[in-house]
Amino acid sequence: MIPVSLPLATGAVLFALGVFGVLVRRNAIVIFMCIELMLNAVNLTLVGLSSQLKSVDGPIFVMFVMAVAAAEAAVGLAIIIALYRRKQTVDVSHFNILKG
Amino acid sequence: MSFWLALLIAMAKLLVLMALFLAATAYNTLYERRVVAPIQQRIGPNRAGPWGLLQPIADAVKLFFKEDIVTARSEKFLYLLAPIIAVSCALLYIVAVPFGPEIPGLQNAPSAWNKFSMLDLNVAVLYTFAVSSLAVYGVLLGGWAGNSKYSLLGGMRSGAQMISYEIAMGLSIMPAVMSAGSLSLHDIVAAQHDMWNVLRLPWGPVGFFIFMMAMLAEANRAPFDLVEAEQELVGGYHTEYSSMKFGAFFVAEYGNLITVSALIVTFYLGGWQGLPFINLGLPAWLSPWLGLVWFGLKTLILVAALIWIRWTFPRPRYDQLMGYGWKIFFPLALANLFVAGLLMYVGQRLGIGYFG
Amino acid sequence: MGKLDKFLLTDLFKGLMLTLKYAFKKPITYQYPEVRRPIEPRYRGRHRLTLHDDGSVRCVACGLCAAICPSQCITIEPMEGPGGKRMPQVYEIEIGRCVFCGFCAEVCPFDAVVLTQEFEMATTDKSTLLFDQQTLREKPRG
Amino acid sequence: MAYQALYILFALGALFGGVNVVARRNPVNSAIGLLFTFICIAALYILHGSPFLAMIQIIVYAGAILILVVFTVMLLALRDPGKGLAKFFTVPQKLFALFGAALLGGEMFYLAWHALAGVAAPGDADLATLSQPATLAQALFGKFLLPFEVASVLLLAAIVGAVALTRRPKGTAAMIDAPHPDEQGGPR
Repeated sequence: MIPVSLPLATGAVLFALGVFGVLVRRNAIVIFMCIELMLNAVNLTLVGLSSQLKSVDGPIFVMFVMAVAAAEAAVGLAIIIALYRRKQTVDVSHFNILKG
Repeated sequence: MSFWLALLIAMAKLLVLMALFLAATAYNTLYERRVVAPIQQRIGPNRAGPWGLLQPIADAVKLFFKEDIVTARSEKFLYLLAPIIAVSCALLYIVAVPFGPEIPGLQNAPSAWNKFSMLDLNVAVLYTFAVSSLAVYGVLLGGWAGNSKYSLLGGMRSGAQMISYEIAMGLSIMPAVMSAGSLSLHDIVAAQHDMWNVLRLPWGPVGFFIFMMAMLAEANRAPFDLVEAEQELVGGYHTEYSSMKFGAFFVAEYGNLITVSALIVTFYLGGWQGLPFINLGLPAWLSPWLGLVWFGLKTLILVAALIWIRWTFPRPRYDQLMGYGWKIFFPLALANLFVAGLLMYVGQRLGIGYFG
Repeated sequence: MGKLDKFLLTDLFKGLMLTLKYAFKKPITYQYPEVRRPIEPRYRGRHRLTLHDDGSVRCVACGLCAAICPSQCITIEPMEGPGGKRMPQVYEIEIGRCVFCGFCAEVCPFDAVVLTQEFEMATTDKSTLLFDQQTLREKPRG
Repeated sequence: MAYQALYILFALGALFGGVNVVARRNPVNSAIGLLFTFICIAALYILHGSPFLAMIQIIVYAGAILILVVFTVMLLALRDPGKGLAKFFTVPQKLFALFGAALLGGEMFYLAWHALAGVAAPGDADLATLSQPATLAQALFGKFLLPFEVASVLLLAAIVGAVALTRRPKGTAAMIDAPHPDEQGGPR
């Protein structure tokens, strides 16, 4: 039996890593990947808790998170490609004005 | 049954499976060349050993002794990783395939372990999806890491192609899954004991056709081998590979051919079940071993059919390929799934077992 | 092609049937070292220097063959043989450059150099591709 | 005990992959790190008794989302970012971000390790049946049917949005291939 602290701790560290990456990296695609990392950390927490609480809601929620992540991937990467077309770069420090 | 005994059984099965699979992969290259030769009115390789039976060994030795080239300014780690991913995905792919019913003498073992496959996984269908989606990375990274525009184009093409056809593939096997009511491949085979899925009109033949086409595209086989279109892209994603790294891609390709045929047999051609409607009247103790024979025979014939298809049809253009995937196979599979579901529901209501 | 044919993919099956038909035809392969395809009577292969009955070469080293050779692969150096006869001291053909046009045999006034039907001259050692007089005197295999 | 050791092994693997995502300069290397993390997390799901989720994790995250990311990286033909570790922001910014992330992580870690460790299980389902796809399906198509349908609408909206965003107006040239305005060095 796995103690619930293990998934929660792993999820916490992974989430912090993702946050750090989003704050620190300038490449939009890497930032996107860091967001995926955070989503995964949350998923792991959900699964760990639901196996502790013996409830089916956690895995279901994980599936919805995955659906949202897939939608996010489609739109997010489309935005990145559109931005690249305009600026020829994916460095977020170049995207500092609202007007395209 | 103790944990260690289960582990021992698993290791023994894995050893036998991997040895047989790798041998079959090696001889698959010879099989392809000997099957294609008469189509082109040739004889095929027959010099190394009797009937050319040592040809795969000769090929392997030749590959081993070739110079191992690493392209300049390539990403070394990924360049090494790509063939490893390709070959390990090919090995992982075969693990879920059921070769036969229960192994005689292991009736008391847990139900996941006592069959003629590595493991009777209760999510085996998803497992095959997962492995086939991981296999894209081998091709994609192999194309990218070589630092060559042609192999990059080959890798990109394959990435798009494999993702696109995965959808049609998933939808086309869903009727089989629904008919068995299980995601386990053993259950899917067992549900076909009186009728192969391909014979279940109307959804069987359609699903079989779409699944076969999608699997051809997944395994990068002709006519969907635009990944390695020699005329346009030199060798495709493995242009920059030589020696045993190229050999690894080669093993993956021919191993995938076997696995793809085995999966088509499992989903639509009755797996290890014998011919429907015909009782050969053989003794019952023989049936597990007969299952293996049936499975091997069907797979062998299907591999020959895929080779036959490869050497008959020309390659479609790339936009045509994507068009087939998204505009024909995907809607057709979706409609097929709907029809199958409807018929199964009606059949269950009326007590007709024909639709699954 | 009708709509039904298009729907049932008749053309694809026609193609498959065609390849299947060929699969049962007799292969046209010659199993080369054991079975050889018949060589045409005027096939031009490796050179040979023809000999008189006493075993001396017929060649008088006139140099016509070397002059006409388009790939300039023939080297001749004349010498005076027994009885004041002109004969070649050196007669070399660089067979790797030869195009087997047969002009040398055509132009030879004494039929001293002829083209045989032997074609198996493959080697792993380039230096053996320079055929000297001794090699050229040998009767061809087969 | 063996399960816990395996769990810790795969958890460390996931963290290793995560560090690679953040630290590697080349986005493709980051993506491979992320792939490693996904596979390790799938293994963790299996250890939690949920192979179904593990397979879905690999199919959706590794097979679809990450492939798209890798595809985008390769499609954009970014100039060679070089090897090794990434260039970060300036040092104070970096330190600030590190501090913030460490604070967040530490806080959550503390909570995870201490506060929640003793939560008792109410247990409305058996763990053995929890792992079955049928249980998940019954919940998904029963209790959660409305969210499920909403998710499908969301996916449809995402498809339409992605197509609308990346579609270029008719007649415009392929700007994506134009060289960078600052540096005239060709695309990688």
